[in-house]
Amino acid sequence: MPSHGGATAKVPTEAGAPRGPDAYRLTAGDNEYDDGSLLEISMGPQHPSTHGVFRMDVVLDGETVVKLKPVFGYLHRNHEKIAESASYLAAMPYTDRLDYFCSLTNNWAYALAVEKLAGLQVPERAEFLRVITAELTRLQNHVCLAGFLMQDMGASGTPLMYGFREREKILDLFEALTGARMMCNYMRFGGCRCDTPPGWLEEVRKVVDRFPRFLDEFENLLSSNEILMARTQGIGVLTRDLAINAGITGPVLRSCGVDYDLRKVDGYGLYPKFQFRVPLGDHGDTYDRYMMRILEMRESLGILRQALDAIPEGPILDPKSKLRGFRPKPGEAYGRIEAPKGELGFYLISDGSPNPYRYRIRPPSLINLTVLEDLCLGHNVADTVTILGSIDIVLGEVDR
Amino acid sequence: MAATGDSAAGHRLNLDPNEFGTTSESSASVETLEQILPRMKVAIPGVTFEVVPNSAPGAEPSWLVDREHALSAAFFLRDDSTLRLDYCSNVTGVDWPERTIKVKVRKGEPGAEKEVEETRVVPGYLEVVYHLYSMAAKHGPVVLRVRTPGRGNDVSLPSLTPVWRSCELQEREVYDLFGVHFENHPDLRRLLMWEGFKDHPMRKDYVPPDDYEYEPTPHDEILEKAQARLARREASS
Amino acid sequence: MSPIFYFLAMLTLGGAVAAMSLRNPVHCALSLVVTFVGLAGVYLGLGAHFLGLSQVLVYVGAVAILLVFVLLLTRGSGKDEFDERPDRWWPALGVGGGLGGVLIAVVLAQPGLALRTAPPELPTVRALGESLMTDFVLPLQVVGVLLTAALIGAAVLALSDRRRTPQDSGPVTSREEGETRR
Amino acid sequence: MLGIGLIKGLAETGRNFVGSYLDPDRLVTVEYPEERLPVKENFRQFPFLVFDGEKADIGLRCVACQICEKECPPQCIYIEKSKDKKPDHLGKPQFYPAVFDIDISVCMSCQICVEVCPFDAIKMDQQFELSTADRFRGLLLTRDRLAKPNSHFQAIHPRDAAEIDMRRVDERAKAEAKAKADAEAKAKQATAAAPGATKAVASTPKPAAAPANEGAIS
Amino acid sequence: MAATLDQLFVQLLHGMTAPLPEAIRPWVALAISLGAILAVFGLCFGITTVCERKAIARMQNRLGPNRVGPYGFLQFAADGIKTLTKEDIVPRTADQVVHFLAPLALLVPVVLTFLVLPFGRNMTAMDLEVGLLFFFAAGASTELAVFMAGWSSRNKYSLLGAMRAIAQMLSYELPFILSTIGVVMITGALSTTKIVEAQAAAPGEWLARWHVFTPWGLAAFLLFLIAAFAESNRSPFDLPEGESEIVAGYFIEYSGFKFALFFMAEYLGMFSSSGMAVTLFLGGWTAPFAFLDWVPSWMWFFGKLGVLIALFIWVRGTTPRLRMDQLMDFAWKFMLPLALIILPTAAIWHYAGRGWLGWLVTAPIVVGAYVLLGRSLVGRRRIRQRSYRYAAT
Repeated sequence: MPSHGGATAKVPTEAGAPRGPDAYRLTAGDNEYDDGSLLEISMGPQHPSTHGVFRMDVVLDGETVVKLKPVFGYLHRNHEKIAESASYLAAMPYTDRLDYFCSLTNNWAYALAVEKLAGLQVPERAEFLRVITAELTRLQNHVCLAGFLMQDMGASGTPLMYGFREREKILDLFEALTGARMMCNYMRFGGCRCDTPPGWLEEVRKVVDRFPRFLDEFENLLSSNEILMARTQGIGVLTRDLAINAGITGPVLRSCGVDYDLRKVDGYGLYPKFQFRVPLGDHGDTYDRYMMRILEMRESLGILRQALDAIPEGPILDPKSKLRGFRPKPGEAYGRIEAPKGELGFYLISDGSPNPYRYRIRPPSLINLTVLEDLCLGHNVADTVTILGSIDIVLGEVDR
Repeated sequence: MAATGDSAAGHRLNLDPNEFGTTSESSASVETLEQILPRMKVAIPGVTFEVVPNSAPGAEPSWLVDREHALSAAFFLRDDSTLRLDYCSNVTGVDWPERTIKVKVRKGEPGAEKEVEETRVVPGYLEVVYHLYSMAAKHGPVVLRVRTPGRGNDVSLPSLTPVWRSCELQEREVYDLFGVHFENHPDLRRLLMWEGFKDHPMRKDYVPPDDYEYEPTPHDEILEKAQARLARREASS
Repeated sequence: MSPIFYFLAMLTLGGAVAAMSLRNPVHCALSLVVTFVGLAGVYLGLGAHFLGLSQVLVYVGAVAILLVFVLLLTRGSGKDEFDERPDRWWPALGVGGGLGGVLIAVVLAQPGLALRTAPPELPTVRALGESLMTDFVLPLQVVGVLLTAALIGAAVLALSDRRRTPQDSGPVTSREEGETRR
Repeated sequence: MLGIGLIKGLAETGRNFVGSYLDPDRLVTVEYPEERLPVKENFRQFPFLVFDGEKADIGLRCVACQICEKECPPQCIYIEKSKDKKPDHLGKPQFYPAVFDIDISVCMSCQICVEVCPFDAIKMDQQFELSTADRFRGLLLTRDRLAKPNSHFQAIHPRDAAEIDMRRVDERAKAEAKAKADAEAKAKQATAAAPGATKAVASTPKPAAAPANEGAIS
Repeated sequence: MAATLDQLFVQLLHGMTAPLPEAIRPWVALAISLGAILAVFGLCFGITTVCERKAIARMQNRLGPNRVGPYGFLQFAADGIKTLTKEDIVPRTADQVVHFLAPLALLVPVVLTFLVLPFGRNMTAMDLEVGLLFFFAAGASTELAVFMAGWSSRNKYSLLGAMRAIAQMLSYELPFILSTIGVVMITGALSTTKIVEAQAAAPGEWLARWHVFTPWGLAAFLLFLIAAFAESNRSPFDLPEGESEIVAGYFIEYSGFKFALFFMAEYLGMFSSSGMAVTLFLGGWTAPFAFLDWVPSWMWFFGKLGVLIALFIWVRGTTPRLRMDQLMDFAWKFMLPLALIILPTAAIWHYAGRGWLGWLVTAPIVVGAYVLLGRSLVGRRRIRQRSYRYAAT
């Protein structure tokens, strides 16, 4: 326990406790438990279910995990440095590539931070378009997550393909609106890049109307499946205190019963105007994390319906914003949104030049991985894979 | 199945035109530093707190705390019953290299002062910024800054991982990319760069090496550098 | 005495010799399997189908696997080879040779061994079963009880060993894990 | 419980199996080389340079201002300015790109070059079948390969193109009107200065930009 | 005509071996049968892989392979050529000899199991008195091959896979065998031919006496089928090769044709277990209804086999995978007790007769055992559906 002065410095709570040095020993060879019965395997960076080039150094006793160390950086490209040497606008397409499933929410978080920095106002129609695209993004992200989770459980791709089938329709919408399916690069500081093509909103409505049918199908297939329940219930339980202390955000946080959804808390964009509920779990296990996503999708559909009913005509870009020669005044801003994976924040420091002086991304995927080892210890190799899948990481964002 | 009904279908958006167009910022406000400081002075004797202003329109000021008392201040902020900043959202480093600024100073005899431009050297330092929120009270952010004395050898700061586990990976990242040494961090290893990497790439004076794997493209200075390097290597061997 | 018999005999003996002489214990176990298979082949060649197939089912399907399991579970990883020749091979040779001698003597003492050219009429499986269930029902039950007791004993031993790594009682935090293992 | 969930799952996959033959909504696969979806109007692939008229080297709208080169996030554009100048559609003498290369192995199709271009000279193409065996030169689009006529732009982005063409016609009309006014003013001056030379001034040729402009609305 | 077609292959074999001397005739017949089995089931293997890919694709709303040959049905030929021409990579640290022998040691016993399957009337390659035992003996020896593959590769994943495979196959061997004992008790024979003949419709009856039409038989059939899923490492019991966890399990270090052999052995194992399930419970080559007797017997066998294979594929397209400890629990705490309960139930059926009395006595026993065992298995883990709350806004 590190020493810290001061009278009020209490003994840290259970969750916040610094873990003993043993918890940070690296390999089987390093520790005193190694009597030859432990097996150290390196899962990744080439492994089918690490969701990219992620590596876990796992020490096993039989098949029980006794130590697990995540290893990062295989996809590191120093996005922050690249953005600091380019103009504010030029960083926007790079944000697409952070969490490449959710480029539109990434755009939004960055745009929000810059708008805070430069004091830009977003026109109403643009705000509606942002809500619509963000909720569509949430749908397709959660759908894929559920599919990948089942894939990690060995479901030979069927749920994944159903998820991808629906995602395909949403990506078609993105393509019609933004010109690209995944790397949308749609939002601009103070609005959006272009208005909707004719008939686009009707297409969105069609997809939204069809979606519940798909969700019912998906739940028929899986949510009451005995194997799924046996594989996920009671597995990887995250306690409430640990989740808060470790900065876990998004559905993973809410699965342990913490009511913290930035759409409600910060009320950014137009979210205070919409009626939706925040589902909460009570167990914090893999099943709850999975169900959070399913329930959130239903709420997202509600938001989409309300937004489609109420979207007004109007401009889509703040007239004060400019594409060329954008130089915010010196200052700093931290903008954060509820991305599908958790709190995505952008912290910008401007020194008055066309390039950001400091450009920092708060990646939900990386920080949610803080508790990976805590969740996995004592479980099986097979559970490690599902726990990782239920945390929902994208390596583009973890390694940046 | 639980909650399969589509609840939001019935709701319709309140279409009051006056309500639109106002972006609501985080509503719950945190106490100002003036309100907190007396309590804190009692709790942590000798702590110095300073407000760093922020001229951006959002105007979130940040609090600079001295590094000796940073850990106790962090515990105070987390455990104080009104603040309850139980959630550390973001940890980041900022590199402020040594810079010369020109200041206008009045000089000369009193009465016959002249405005003279002087160059002054501001010593460089590394800064770590913590964005704190409260999940319990749903307020925030409180921006906490800690600075190192310099950028050279004295780059250690207390780790706040004992207070917030969320700092664990982020402080590792700051260590990796900025070279801030966090004392008492349980696992201070490089996060993104590989072990054995020498420099800290996010520092402003970082010079990228010319021998990393390149994609040979036309009109590429990296290619030229790499080719020059190859030529040198061939010449020497 | 057909060529098949000689082939099977070679296989059996070769496997046995390999099992004794190879240096890698897993190789030895696998050679032993060859012996089992050869022996089963001899039984089948004699027309004792039930015995031969039981030999395969029990020895190849279960006993050999057990051997292999034991080899892998009891030895530390990475040490696959026997490092030195065993010192006490003399007494081993003595005991083995003695046992072999007794067996050979018993076989040779059978009257009219050389006269048997055709195999005798073997009992059918039905006959085997009937005699097991009527004449030998008590020995059968005794053996059954013995094996069950052994099985339960093994399970009890294994359970007491496994108590330190709980499976379903939720996750263990790293700290607890460290303490229990320290 | 007790297997009912599994049976429900089996029924669901069974329904999808049958449904994939009956319901076109379920089978979303497009058998690409034989079957093609209509390309969406907003779809973007790699940039191209728009030229007016028939000939690329005359009608290229690009004036080599190099804004796109500076703004390009992955720095995949390389421009060399020309030494001489050519008149643009308004008749103003402008530079033109002597070299204009886009390395599409680096380009990430972000469309920022299009947005920052003040001359509507660079637009996003929808040609996506660009595979080549030559990894380096095959993926380097030079000026000649990049230049495409305005009719192509009109074909792939009709709404955008119509708007831009309208604007350009207006601009040109204004410029012509201005030139005419200038010319008239000049003529007046000239007549005022030398009344005998009126005829010669009246037959002054139109601004030199005119021939380059014929293809603007085709 | 029907009779000729029924005995077509038997006559063909007879015609081929008739000119040969008496001494070697059975051996040659056996060799020819083996060749025919290899050819037929090799082709079945190829077609099944294509059909499986296409069926699962359709379940997933995709098209599946459709480029090679008509509707993609020659895909297996392309795959075969690909695996044959691929480089065979053996890890440097692998145990070369064992690594080489493992795929052979796996394939040979699997092929041997086909020898005792009755594909049609008089169409058993080796009509042993102890045919069932032969089947299990040959099946049991595949475990060792799996171990050889996993151990000799010197890969931690393959070792984990091999240990999983052995534990799984040993555990499921018990219900696999026990579920057949009831059939043996009722028919009083270990010979597969006799078991099939016992299930034919008696003269005057319209419905065949398939064992699956009895309460104990249905339960035993399901147990046998589940154990067959586990024995052939098919989803949801594909843990030994669970690609999302241990990459490919015991054959992770195999490439090229050796990999294809493993693949083939898995499918052949699936065929032979399905064939045995058909033989034991679905009446082998007999027709379900007496009036359908004119259909050639081997068509019935292969038709039933096809149905079971389709079931295998369907299940694979649907279920996620179990975990190791759950797999073990399921084998030892559910399947084994149920199989043991089915045994006396079969005896009761034998004495209570085929009428309503038998149904009345045995059906409740089977259903009750199923419900009780299932509840205890699920209840102890506290697995249930949950309801969720929403944050107060």
